[in-house]
Amino acid sequence: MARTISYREALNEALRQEMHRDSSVIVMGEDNAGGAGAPGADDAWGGVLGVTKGLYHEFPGRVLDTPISESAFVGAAIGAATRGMRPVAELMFIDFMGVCFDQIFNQAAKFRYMFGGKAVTPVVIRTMYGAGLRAAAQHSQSLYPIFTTVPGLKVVVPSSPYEAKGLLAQAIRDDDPVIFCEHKAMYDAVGEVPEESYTIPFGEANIVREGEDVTIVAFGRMVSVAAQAADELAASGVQADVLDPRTTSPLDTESILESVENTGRLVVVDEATPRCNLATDVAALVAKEAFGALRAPIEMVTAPHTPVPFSDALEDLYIPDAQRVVNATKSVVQWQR
Amino acid sequence: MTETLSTPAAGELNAEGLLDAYRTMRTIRVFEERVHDEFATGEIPGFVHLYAGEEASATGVCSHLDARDSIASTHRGHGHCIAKGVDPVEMMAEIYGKRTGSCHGKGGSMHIADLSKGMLGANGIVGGGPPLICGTALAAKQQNNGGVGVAFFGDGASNQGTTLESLNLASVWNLPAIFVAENNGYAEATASTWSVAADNIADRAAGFGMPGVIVDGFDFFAVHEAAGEAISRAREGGGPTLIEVKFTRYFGHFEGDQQAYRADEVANARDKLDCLKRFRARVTESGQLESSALDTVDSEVAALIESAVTEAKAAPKPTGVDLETDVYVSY
Amino acid sequence: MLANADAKATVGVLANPASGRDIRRLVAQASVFPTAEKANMVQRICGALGTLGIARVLMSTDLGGISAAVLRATRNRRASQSPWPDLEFCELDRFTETAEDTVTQVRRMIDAGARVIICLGGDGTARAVASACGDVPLLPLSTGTNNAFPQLREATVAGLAAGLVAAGVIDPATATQQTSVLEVRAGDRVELALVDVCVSTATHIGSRALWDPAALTELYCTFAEPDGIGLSSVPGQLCPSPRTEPTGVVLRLCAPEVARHVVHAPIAPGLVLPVGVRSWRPLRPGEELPVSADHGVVAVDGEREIELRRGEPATVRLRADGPRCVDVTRVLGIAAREGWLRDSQQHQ
Amino acid sequence: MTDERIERVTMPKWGLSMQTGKLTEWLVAEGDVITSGDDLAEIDTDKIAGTLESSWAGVLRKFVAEVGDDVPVGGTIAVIAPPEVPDAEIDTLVEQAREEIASGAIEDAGGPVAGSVEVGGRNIRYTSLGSVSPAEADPVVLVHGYGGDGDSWLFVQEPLSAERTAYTIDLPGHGASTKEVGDGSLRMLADTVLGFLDALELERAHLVGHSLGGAIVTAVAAAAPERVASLSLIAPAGFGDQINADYLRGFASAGSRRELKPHLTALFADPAQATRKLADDLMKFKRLDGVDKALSTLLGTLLAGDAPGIDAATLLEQVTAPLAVVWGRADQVLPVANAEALAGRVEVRVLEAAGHMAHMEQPAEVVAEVRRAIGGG
Repeated sequence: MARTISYREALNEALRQEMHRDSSVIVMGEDNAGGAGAPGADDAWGGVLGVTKGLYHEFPGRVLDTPISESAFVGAAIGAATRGMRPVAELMFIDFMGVCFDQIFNQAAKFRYMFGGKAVTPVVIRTMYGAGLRAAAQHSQSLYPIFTTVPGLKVVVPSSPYEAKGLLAQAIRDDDPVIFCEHKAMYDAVGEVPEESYTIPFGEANIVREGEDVTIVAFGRMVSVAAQAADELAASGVQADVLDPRTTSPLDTESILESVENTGRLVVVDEATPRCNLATDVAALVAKEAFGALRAPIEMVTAPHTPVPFSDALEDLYIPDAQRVVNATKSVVQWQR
Repeated sequence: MTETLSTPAAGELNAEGLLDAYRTMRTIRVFEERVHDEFATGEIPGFVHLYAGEEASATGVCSHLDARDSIASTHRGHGHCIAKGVDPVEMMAEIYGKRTGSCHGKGGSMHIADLSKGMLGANGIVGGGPPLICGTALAAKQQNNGGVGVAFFGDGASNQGTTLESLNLASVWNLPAIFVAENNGYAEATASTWSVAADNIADRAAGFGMPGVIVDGFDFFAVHEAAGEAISRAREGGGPTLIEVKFTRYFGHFEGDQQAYRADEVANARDKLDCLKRFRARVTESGQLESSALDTVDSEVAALIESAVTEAKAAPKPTGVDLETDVYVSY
Repeated sequence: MLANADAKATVGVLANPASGRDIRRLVAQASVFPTAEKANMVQRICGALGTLGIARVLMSTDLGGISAAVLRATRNRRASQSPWPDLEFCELDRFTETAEDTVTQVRRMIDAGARVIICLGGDGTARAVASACGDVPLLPLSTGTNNAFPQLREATVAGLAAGLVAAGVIDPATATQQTSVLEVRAGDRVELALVDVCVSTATHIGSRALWDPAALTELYCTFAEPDGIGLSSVPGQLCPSPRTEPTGVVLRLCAPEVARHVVHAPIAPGLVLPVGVRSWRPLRPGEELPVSADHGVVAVDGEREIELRRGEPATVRLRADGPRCVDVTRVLGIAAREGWLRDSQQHQ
Repeated sequence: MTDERIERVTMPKWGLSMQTGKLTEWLVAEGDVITSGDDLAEIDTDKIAGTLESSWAGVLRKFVAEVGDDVPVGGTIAVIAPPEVPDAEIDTLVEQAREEIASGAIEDAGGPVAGSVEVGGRNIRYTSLGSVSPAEADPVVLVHGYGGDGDSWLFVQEPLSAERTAYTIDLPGHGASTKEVGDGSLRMLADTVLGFLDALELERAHLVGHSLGGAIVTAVAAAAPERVASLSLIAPAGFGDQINADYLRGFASAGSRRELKPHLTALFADPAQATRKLADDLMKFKRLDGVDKALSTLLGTLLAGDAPGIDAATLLEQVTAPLAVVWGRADQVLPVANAEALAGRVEVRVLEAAGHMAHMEQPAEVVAEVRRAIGGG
């Protein structure tokens, strides 16, 4: 039954249940157990944020600590996936894609096409993204749009503990390579999560809230920001239809278009920097496919075109917040030619 | 005489094995020389990188491998594909960009693969293969099936971080992985004596806590024996090995390379060191095989490659319906 | 330093880049001798020779990086450091990257006046040098794998001994010792061995090294020392034959289960294995024995070299005219007696 | 200390997950005389909209909540009192109630309590509401239909709990119970209900079943008549020869909200009730591991080809307990024509404004019929 647990616990539970369900599931990453080769306790960390905690002892030999060699172990996860395993590799910060991107986008993503449809590479790369922990420019980026541009990858941005568990289980069972982007500021967020295993299919948006006046599409942590904004808007009589696409690739274009056909207005909230991100992607989609339904220009609420700043004073300005979403939405709703 | 033929020394091939090895090397050679000739006519699209001269390496290593085992290759991958059992007829069609090719014309020369045979693909990225092989070796270890992974890479890739990270990871995880550094002297046009700061690629093994050996890459028997030792060691849980195979490629880096950077080493190698010539001389002098048996293989291989080219030329190209398929398993 | 040193005193230094890389690293954890250390040894030799006032060193060149490292070192030497002899590099038009490179370079060194050849390598390297150095004294230093012949000795000390011999202050006949060699003939092919000749049932040269005793049938040794490494350690533990004696020893080998004697011998670094011996007897200088096997491979000094052809007889002969090797201990003993490395005035 | 003649009308708890409700419409006006059972207000939860029935009597003196307000469960939304209670006292109470809501101090006091028992090797989840002991009054057990769960009784469980403890159970393969359903037979399902009564040591109970649940409670009554005090059937399966096989198969096979939503309109008289939100909630259930298999197995029980696979009418012939049957006129799953199979046995109450989910669309009428059966039919 549903009980309230954290995003971190939901991810841990998904890994545990999938490892029980399927012996080919292994996890690997820097300090995924923690303490390899050290004199103290094994399983000292369970990942840098504790997502894999406790799995090391429960699944002997299936939780692998790695050297700090992202290319080698991400590549190893991909290689193992071609030989019957379902590895879940943890790329500690999404920012570190810079040191292993070749293995992801030139190898894993292309095998199936390049080899004429004869490759199956069921690898999951879990990675932590997003700003808010004062982690500065190299540990705070929202780089999921880059992965989204790569054909052959599936990209997941869970917005709640419920989504985190079901989407991770689906990612592990999926036969394609999946980039699973966890927002670092959400690990302690709590929500209702069934105890049983379940999967959430990719490419199906969640209707977070129903409304008739404006569509707000938000990704990852921005879903809760959008929901908060929608509550405030409701108080002033604006009913927003809030959509969480859950995955950026595949993208549930149908639900987005269906909603905009109904509301005629669109606001997209994306924590990524503004060029070539999911906001521009959704805006382009709607402008092309639902132009006739639009009653106002599309608004995009994103981070500015800067690296993520360190100082809390700056970082708080950097991250889109509910007030900016409210303002953008009001401007769309109140827009007149 | 019959006694020695039926009872080879430990680790050595019997007559059938020798004939198979010869057939593989011969197939690679004729395949590559034919691609060289056909490329010149302009009918083959894109880039091709030919393996001629290096046959003993792929053949000497892969003759120890079976279905449990996997290999990763390089942009110079035709030889590895043939040695691991990929069908040369489908390969030729792939090189011509045809729908009947190994990858339905979607991969081309640099991406021929057959995962069902443990061939993880030729690889257009220098240093792309070693991390993958850590993974296939890990899978074999997890599945406890005695399988090994073999990463073929060149002297150029020996300087890539991926390769060095993989050597380290393979040692840290004690993986059943074999790293075969095929040192043909040049990374494109840059000499390995200049670009490899260690004096031998094999010397780097010591820094990663694994054995590193150098073998004569023109000598099938030298490669076969060293690879056999490394592979049986890996199968038994002994961990990874780095084998540096030294030789010369007969053609340029890619077809069209004028090779102004090279001296007369190719002529010397073709004349004095050639793996096929030496193989033939030695197995006939030792009485293990009759010349006529090798001649038969030669004519069979010639016929095979001839029909591969004929079929490839006649085969249809992929069409628009093929453009957007095979990106994902599920959409 | 040596007041009576010949102004033309020249030492040849041959360093083999390929030694210490073969399959024994894989099958027996044999040592890996780094190229950088070989280059360092050459520099320590040069330092010793320079101190003695040796005029010139002829240095081999290679593609493995040893000569390159030495060249870099000469360019980077500071004025405050003690002078080296003039360093000349023997350049080859083309490297075959085989023993042929070694042989060619040693011949050139001797033609250019080298009075002593120091060689860095294992038994294989020493053998190649020995085949080319004629009467010029040889000082083999171990950097290889199977080192029954060359010595493990600090290069500085070896440099001093070589320098004293090259300087002409000591009679070569006193300073050196003539060794024996084994000559193998199979048809038109001839190979020399400094330590041992062994016949194996293996069909091919393969990766050259020998490590499987089950395949061995015959073993000939120029000497056999109880503390040796390699195949000569088998007779070394059964019927020792000192290096200083002109006779050698020949053994018939067989499977341990049917052998009269089983010797647990260090036949390669890292491998102490049971070797079955059916019989043995001394081998006299000049004595030529037919190889009884009609097929297989003949290994010299632990490396497979000759693939036997059907119906082509092979023979092994012990020759007394092997290379003259510098006896470092004796040379430096004489130096001590004569005070060549002393400067006594200040204490009088 | 407030006058004990004053009654607070509070936000009900419809289902375990309900924490607040939104008042969307008052169906009475201040000053109206209210009797128990009157419709007071329309309330929206995050699951479904429903009508609050009065279990109080008196004059509705004052609204506390206004239309549009979100009020926590247990929060006072209106005050009912006899006319003689002075206005000042009422005003004081209203003030107090508004402060309670604003301060967030409302505690979730009432509402169903969840539990689980082991029946036939399966974990069966149930909820109970009300504190009347079985000795005082036989409890009522509410059994949901195919694809539903105990929460579907949210508008029925609370009113019934005033007189007796009201239980809901999640059938095998549903809700939070074990998803494994074995052969999925009617016998297994009926045994589960009996096993539930045993596990809770309930000697006798009034059984209420919807749809497949209707067939199940009929089977229980036939197998163990001494355990069944009365039987209430809402759009029960197993009567008549009409069944919407397309709906059932569509529901079972739908893999996404978009696939499921069109089928859900078949459940209600008012298609607007089939919201994306309802579809999302059902998808949360359908995504659980094992549910696909359970639903497909149970489909084999419900259907024989395109025809009904259950015969409950024959079972009902053995039942002597008091009986009530309710059917929605607009039922598109088990059409009301099936009610003819009961002609002569019982007078079927047909609800004009309801579809298959009559207990959600017209709960007051359903409650009234259940009470009629409990009262002896």
